[in-house]
Amino acid sequence: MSVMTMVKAINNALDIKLNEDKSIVIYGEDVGVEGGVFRVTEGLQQKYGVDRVFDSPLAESGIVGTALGMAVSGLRPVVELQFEGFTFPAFNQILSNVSRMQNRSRGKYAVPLVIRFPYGGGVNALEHHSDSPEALFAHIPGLKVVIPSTPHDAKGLMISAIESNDPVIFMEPKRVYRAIKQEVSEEKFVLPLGKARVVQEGTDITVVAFGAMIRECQKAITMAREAGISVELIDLRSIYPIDRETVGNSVRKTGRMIVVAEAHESFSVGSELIAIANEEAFLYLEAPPRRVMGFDTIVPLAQGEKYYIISPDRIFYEIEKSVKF
Amino acid sequence: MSVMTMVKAINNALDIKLNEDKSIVIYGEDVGVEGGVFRVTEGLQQKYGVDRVFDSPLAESGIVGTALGMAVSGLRPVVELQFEGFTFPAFNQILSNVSRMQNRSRGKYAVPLVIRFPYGGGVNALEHHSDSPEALFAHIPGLKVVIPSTPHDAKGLMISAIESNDPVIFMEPKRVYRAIKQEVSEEKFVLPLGKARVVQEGTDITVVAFGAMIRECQKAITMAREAGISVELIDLRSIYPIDRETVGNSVRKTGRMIVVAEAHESFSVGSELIAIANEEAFLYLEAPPRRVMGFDTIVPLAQGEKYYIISPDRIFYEIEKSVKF
Amino acid sequence: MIQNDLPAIFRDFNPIEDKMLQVIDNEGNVVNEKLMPVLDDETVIEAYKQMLYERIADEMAVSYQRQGRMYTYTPNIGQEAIHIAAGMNIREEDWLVPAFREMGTLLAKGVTMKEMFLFYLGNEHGGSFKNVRHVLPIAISIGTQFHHATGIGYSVKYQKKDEVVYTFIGDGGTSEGDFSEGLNFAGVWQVPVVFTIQNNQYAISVPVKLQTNSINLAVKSVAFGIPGIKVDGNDFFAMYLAYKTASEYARAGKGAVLIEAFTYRRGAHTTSDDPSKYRGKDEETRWGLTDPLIRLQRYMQSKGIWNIDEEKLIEEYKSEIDAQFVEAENNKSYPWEDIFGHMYTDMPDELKRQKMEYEQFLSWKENRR
Amino acid sequence: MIQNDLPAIFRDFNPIEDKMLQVIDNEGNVVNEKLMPVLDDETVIEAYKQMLYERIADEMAVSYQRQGRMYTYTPNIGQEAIHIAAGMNIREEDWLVPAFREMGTLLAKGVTMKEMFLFYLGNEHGGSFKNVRHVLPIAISIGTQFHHATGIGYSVKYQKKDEVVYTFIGDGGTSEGDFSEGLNFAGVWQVPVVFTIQNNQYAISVPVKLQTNSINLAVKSVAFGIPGIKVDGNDFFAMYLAYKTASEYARAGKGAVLIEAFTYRRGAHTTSDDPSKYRGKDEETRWGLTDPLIRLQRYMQSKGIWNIDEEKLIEEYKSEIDAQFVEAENNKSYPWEDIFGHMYTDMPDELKRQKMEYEQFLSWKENRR
Amino acid sequence: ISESEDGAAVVGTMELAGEGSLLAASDEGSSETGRSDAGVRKVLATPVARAMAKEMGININEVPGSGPSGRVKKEDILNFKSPSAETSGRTDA
Ligand SMILES: Cc1ncc(C[n+]2csc(CCOP(=O)(O)OP(=O)(O)O)c2C)c(N)n1
Ligand SMILES: Cc1ncc(C[n+]2csc(CCOP(=O)(O)OP(=O)(O)O)c2C)c(N)n1
Ligand SMILES: [Mg+2]
Ligand SMILES: [Mg+2]
Ligand SMILES: [Mg+2]
Repeated sequence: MSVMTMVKAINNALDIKLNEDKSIVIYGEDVGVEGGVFRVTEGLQQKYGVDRVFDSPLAESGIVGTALGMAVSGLRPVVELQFEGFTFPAFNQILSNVSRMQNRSRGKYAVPLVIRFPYGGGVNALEHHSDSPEALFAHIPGLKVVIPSTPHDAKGLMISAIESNDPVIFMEPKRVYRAIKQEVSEEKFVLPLGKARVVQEGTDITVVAFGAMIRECQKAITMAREAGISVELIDLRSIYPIDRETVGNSVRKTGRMIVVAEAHESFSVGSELIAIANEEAFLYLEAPPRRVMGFDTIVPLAQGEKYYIISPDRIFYEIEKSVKF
Repeated sequence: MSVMTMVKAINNALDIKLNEDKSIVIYGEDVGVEGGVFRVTEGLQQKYGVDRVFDSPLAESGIVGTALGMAVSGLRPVVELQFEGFTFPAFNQILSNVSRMQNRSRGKYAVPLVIRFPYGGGVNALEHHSDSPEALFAHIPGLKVVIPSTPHDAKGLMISAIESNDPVIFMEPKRVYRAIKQEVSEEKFVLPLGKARVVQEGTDITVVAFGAMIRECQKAITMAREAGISVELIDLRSIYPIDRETVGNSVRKTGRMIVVAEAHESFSVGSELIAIANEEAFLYLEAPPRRVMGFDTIVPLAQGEKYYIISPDRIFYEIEKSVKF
Repeated sequence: MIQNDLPAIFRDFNPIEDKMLQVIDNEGNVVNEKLMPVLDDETVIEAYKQMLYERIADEMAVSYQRQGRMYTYTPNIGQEAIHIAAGMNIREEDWLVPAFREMGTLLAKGVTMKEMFLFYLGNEHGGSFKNVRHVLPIAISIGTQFHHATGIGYSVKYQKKDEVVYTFIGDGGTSEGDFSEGLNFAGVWQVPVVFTIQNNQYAISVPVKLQTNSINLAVKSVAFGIPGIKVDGNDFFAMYLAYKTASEYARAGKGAVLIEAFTYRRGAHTTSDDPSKYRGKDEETRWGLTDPLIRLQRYMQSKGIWNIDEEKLIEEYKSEIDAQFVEAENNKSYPWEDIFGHMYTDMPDELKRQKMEYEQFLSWKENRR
Repeated sequence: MIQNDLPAIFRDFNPIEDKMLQVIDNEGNVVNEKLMPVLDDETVIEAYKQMLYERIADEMAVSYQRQGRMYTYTPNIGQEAIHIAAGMNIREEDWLVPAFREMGTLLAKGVTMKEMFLFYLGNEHGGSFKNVRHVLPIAISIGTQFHHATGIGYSVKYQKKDEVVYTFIGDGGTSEGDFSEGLNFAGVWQVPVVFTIQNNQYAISVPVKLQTNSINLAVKSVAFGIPGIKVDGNDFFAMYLAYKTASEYARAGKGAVLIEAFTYRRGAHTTSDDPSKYRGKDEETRWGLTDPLIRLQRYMQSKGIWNIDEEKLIEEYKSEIDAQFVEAENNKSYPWEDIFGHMYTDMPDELKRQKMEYEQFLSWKENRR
Repeated sequence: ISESEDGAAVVGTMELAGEGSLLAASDEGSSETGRSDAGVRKVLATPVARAMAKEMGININEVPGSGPSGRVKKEDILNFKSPSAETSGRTDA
């Protein structure tokens, strides 16, 4: 075991896989000498050489499109897009080809490709550096979409993502990158894709969240406990496939649910979870499941971001409202 | 009045606006001499000249990106993207700039831009020609997303879209293009964006749909009537802003809702409408609101499409299930 | 930067000077003797036969579509020299990353007309090209294939394999960002990829001059530091030479090459297109004189190696192709489960649930009868 | 195709031959007398002052950031000659479509340091450039601005206005699809746009040679049929001449121009970047000798027109800039309603509802105290 | 405004792990822990039925459900005559 930030844990996962499988290559903007603008790939080029860990030209469509070419011809690329806001030049390659090649070729060409990038707000950034576009990827059939919330999960999920023969969108909550540390095994281990984690059991209400919002929810849960409310917290981990079983079980038990996420609330993961709660636990519902999410606005720059971002007291406010409903 | 297909009605709307406002220009792939692959812009280049109606190079990012430039400098472009599947090369321009320029410039640069394209299945097409990506656009704050279901609506909504100072994604159900005709006024008229239409009133269940699914729903409603079920049908018309008032009122009345749409069900307009039904009519719900939508699969080619596409009997099946719940 | 030891044709037909590589003229006369590729007569005859086969297959496909027996089809008429010249150079282990208008090259890789027909009859199994080695499905989203080819090129190089990647795009496709990005990556990575622009003068209805202001399309290679050459795409020998030179260059580890094949789309864009809307008959007639089959035929006749009973051959091809079409047409099996079965290598629970719910609906429907 | 009556510099400094336009050398000596733009002494001095102002403003911004008084900042150090040469050519009615590293040109258009500071203090009102005419906000999504500039160029042409559009990109940005697409549209449409590549040798940590294999960046213009020229970006006179020639060409209705300004990013990519990770001190020192301010200063000194008390000027600038910073820093007003207020020209009901619900939360929070 | 950090985040300020930001280690991954979901035993009811029961002062647990799996529907509440509800005699009805 060793104390790791999420940055370190992902770096460690990449290191383990690079070491064990020669078909893995890593590239993207500034991932080589620089080790990535967040240092997630630090030291890997030095260790594995420029053929396996390298800087690409500045073109996201190119990064993803060439990675698809590699993935159908014997390699297992893990590419970095520098920020969530710069995934969109690659959106056509992702939606039109990466997600579809397996189906289009009727299984002849699987696409073992991981597209990883930092996402989310709370770091006082410029525009395009604070967004949470998970719903856009989750709506695209053929992809898996994964979001870890802790160093441990990041490592186990990343190794699973790399070992998956299907393309995985791996979104890393940049706010968490260095904000928490955890003892993480240095050995290889995997966590299943598509399975949520019950972070904490409770009986009065289910809170579903993921990524950086898990910590905010935990703070709100402390407030709730003081108010005598027992909260069950679920960390979704996988956005697609979504773990409707775990969510359904929990809501059947508690009868209440709120979803906490940074993204714009309309047409979001929150919407999907409310649909799931209805489908799986309708007859147990004691209050309307609700979204505690970002507004349908551009995420503001630093001075305005505090209004946009979900605070623990706003989560508590919604928990209380639901329980008192 | 004159009998029009949807193609003709949109052509007529464009004609009226071109005639009345010199700042309007129309361009895209094959919209000039050819009049568009579906003939929506037929005759307009001849009438208004190559400076106002013209063929662009084959590059969707370029079409939308240049249109944004025009929109902030005095023109009101209406651009055509050839099929929904080819909107994605332009996704970055749409998400990163078109939807954001108004906010980024704090109102200095409004973006009076209409991006129109045919979408949806049921026409035995190749891949990328049968998709329904409305949820992807609707999740992007700063856009309006409009889908007509009839020639009359197409005309009125198109004129409103062009007159809107905000960017509008205008999705045209290609399956309906020539499939129905309607008496439509040749005069100018507008229909408000953001307002749904109650196509038919009913008391037992609310069916929410849009685009090509309206006709399929109407067929299912005939079946339901024979089974003694009274259905209220809502044509959403606007996906964003979504008309939660009309939906809420209806579901409060009927206690039941299904959403019928062609898109993949996960993270969809269906999910959003279920969330809205919960928020607006929770205490009136007698059965879980449900999605009758496409699977999370690639829309199959012609031979397999019949399994994917929503048929009237499948809608009826779900209506009955909900009412019997 | 491009290496100095470029093969002579890249220097002699520098696209900056807007030159075009040609070996035979419209009458089949050799106009550039020293560039004539060394091919034995059988090979030349074989090339003609393959071009003829593609032509016939195309014409039949168009007529099946007209008969309402097949969905929209994309004919190749006029571009056969390119496809067969590429096909005769591409080896089993080489990769083909097609756009959507190079049927002859697909056939050379072993794809059958039955598969092509199945695809245009709306069955994915036809378009998967599952039975041939190293062929990707056709790329409908224009331009995207350039990146795939470059990525495969990287794989090949990384794995030190002796493989070359062939990819195609249309003149219209050169406007897409991915065209430029793909060539740029290929230039930096020096991958063994032969890029072909089939400049058939139109993107649906849009002529090249509305597509770009560059003097020709081969010259775009300059922007990405790879050698480029403009070739008479209706001249089988010129195309053959270009592919031979380019693939040797690529296999020698020198990097990618861009070929502009200057040709003409003699047919409609697809069976639902009507070219008379946007181009004149005289233009079509003029280009008709450059038809690659006629030129090669004339060459063979003047060389005295034309020994083909063409009528008979055409009949043979027709019945063979028709048999394949009928087979494809009779393939009525499309199990509904198939639409769920290929989305992932292991089906996620969400899809299993959707499949199960659909099955419930199907049995409800069955019971209602 | 490009018209034949190209201004001489485009022929004499043809990027195909990898030539670079230069007027003065590192010592400030005129090396190309006949190209020396005709500028009176005051103008030259004014240019120097503006470059100095940008330099000082930059250094101060970096130090505010280091003091923890401002968020991440993107310095311009070393690239001032480009910005000020452009700034001296751009007229009030001309359009500026910036990337994110041309502060001097923004200042020339009338943007204030207070606004710049406000932006880097995390307030959108600073970045809107609302108070100046025909300036777009900075483009963070690299490459996208090329299309905006081309579209504005179309507007200008369509509306028959006498306006030129200036836009910028970095060397890294040339790899993005939108770079090529934008130039291609501009070529076909022949719009009055002056495109500048600021080739400062790096995209964050990635050197140009990993960005493209082309002999230089100006040569990319060939692919799109527009004239291109490589210019010493640290030579104010060369840049001035290039902009003057290009803008006259554009205004004459002849179309777009691509300028590669060959320069060096002397500072870090942003205040959170550490260049020592990826480049050596000696390289930095070598490029330091080409610094545009030093060169212009030497020129003025040798010409005997250097009459500036630089120390005093710097103090003046510093206190003026600091006053602007303090003003920006003291602007604490950011009403929460603002985040809803600019999304649409008329606020949709969905947003009104979200705003109202947030207000309810705020009052609950208020009441809890 | 903020602490800086050792990375090269191109923009923004990153929170750094400080006191109290050490998460407990997880042993998940090495052996998958199966979860049981016993204890879900609640009355099944549609939201409208719950709402009406509450409105009418009816303890929904006492209402026999007529729907599939004994779910309580709107009609069940309407048809339900509970002694407790009668005696409580709501005045605002
Ligand atoms: C990204 C994208 N945009 C639009 C289309 C629609 N489309 C299909 S073929 C075509 C024209 C292609 O022209 P060209 O590249 O010259 O190839 P050709 O058809 O002439 O072989 C268009 C616009 C598409 N398939 N993909
Ligand atoms: C589409 C996109 N991808 C990635 C980034 C992140 N990023 C910001 S600046 C930069 C490097 C830009 O290099 P260059 O174009 O040379 O401009 P310079 O910074 O040198 O002025 C990168 C990769 C971005 N802003 N936009
Ligand atoms: Mg979505
Ligand atoms: Mg073409
Ligand atoms: Mg740079």
